[in-house]
Amino acid sequence: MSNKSKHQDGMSLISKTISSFMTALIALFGFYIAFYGHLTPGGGFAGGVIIAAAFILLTLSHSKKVSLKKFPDIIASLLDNFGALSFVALGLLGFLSGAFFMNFVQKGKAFTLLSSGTILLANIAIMIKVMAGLFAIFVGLSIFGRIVAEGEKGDMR
Amino acid sequence: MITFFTIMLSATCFFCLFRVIGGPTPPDRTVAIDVLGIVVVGFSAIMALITGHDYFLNIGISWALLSFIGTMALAKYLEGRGFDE
Amino acid sequence: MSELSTAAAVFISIGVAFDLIGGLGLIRLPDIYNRLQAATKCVTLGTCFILIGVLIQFGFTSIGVKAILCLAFILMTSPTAAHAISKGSHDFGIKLWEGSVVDKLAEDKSKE
Amino acid sequence: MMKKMLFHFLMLFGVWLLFTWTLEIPDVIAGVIVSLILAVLLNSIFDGEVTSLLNPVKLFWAIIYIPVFFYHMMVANLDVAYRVLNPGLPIKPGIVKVKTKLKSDLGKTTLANSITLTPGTLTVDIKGEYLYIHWINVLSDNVEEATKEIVDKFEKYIVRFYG
Repeated sequence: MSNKSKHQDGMSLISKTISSFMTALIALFGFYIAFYGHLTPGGGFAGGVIIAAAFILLTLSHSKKVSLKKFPDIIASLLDNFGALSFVALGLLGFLSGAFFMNFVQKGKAFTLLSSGTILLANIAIMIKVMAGLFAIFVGLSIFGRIVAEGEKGDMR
Repeated sequence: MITFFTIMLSATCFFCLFRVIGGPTPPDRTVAIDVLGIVVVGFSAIMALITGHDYFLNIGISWALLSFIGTMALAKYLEGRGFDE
Repeated sequence: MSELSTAAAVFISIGVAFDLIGGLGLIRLPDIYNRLQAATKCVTLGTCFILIGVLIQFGFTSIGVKAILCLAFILMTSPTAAHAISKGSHDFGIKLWEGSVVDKLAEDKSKE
Repeated sequence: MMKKMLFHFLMLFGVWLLFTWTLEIPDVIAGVIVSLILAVLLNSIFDGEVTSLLNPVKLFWAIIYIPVFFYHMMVANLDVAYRVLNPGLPIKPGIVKVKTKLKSDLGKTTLANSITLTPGTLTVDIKGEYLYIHWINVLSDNVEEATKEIVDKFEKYIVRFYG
């Protein structure tokens, strides 16, 4: 790690330029997969994984400085809890129509976005949870791996 | 006709797997994995052709994007640097 | 499945043939950089041809439009991935094949 | 700044419409919300130079570039296929250095990716205005001659839309 200062942050210019386009497109595709989970294969988990992968690409190609400015780890941990809580709240709201996780929203026209009642909301809650959780896991593992390798202590950022 | 396409693509996949198993160095394996990712997109296009459902191309798009991210991660590992710097 | 039109069949056959040639190149060529040459170029073009065949078969329906998007993503990502692997393997210390003529990058690296 | 964000938003929204391929009101509203979030969040890393394509003359040259590029790509693949299928394996590889006149990041990236997808050439590294290119059949290791052989046929088009 002695020649660390010689390196620029992140990967080469080409990777940076292309991933600055691709990050937004990949995240958009993840939202598409999560929102249409009731019509096509996929759903909240797969969409959340793809959105987290977009931010992982940003971390790889630029550096942790850039991606943690866009998606701070504090926000990630808050969103993680928020996703889990909103999923449980959705289940409890099912008691409005009789049972745990019962549908309480009007069903719309078939084969459109709003045709699934609470499934869409549940997918969004799972998406938020998985997205924040996976990104936090990636950042955490990359930090801990380096601490063990170098014997660094204290500086968690 | 479809059978012919499928056999040819399977042969390509086997060539890639040969390189994944027998590649002498880590970069060889990385190349083979990257190529395998693109061939799978071709497979999902063939599946969309057979069934006429559009969600097979969703699978293809997500496979292409995630295999790109995986390749970038492996390339950064080959450069000998941490994933987050 | 509806009947496969002739133009789509021709395009897909060309694409599949290019894929196979790419796979053969991956086996036959001697070192990592040459393999990247054969593999990324031939397989990318082959998959593009398959997707164009799908577009011709279905026209501008939801399948055809997704084929166009897939094509655009592949054309953007695949050369970038190839570049990243080749830079990574040069940094990893993989030497060129012994029949190679010149390596300006290694010369410039050793000068620094 | 606003122009860049608007361009980013419209690009994402267009891709969303292509993904869903429907014009139902809830789907379109969801698309607007998602694209707005992503455009505002990721605006600062987005390369603002793409907005030069809003100029019709530059857009015209960018569209002209696509068939040129596909022609070179086809030639490249037939060339590589010939080399792979020939039992004698007629290759003479090496890494050469070429120089580009392009200044912008996006122009350099377009050039490098075009080079990677065409005749027996692969961009290995990029440092300032020099590109290091792995060439499957080295004709000359001189910087000027290699530049003339590899770069010029793309550069004269790219310089007109990305400077």
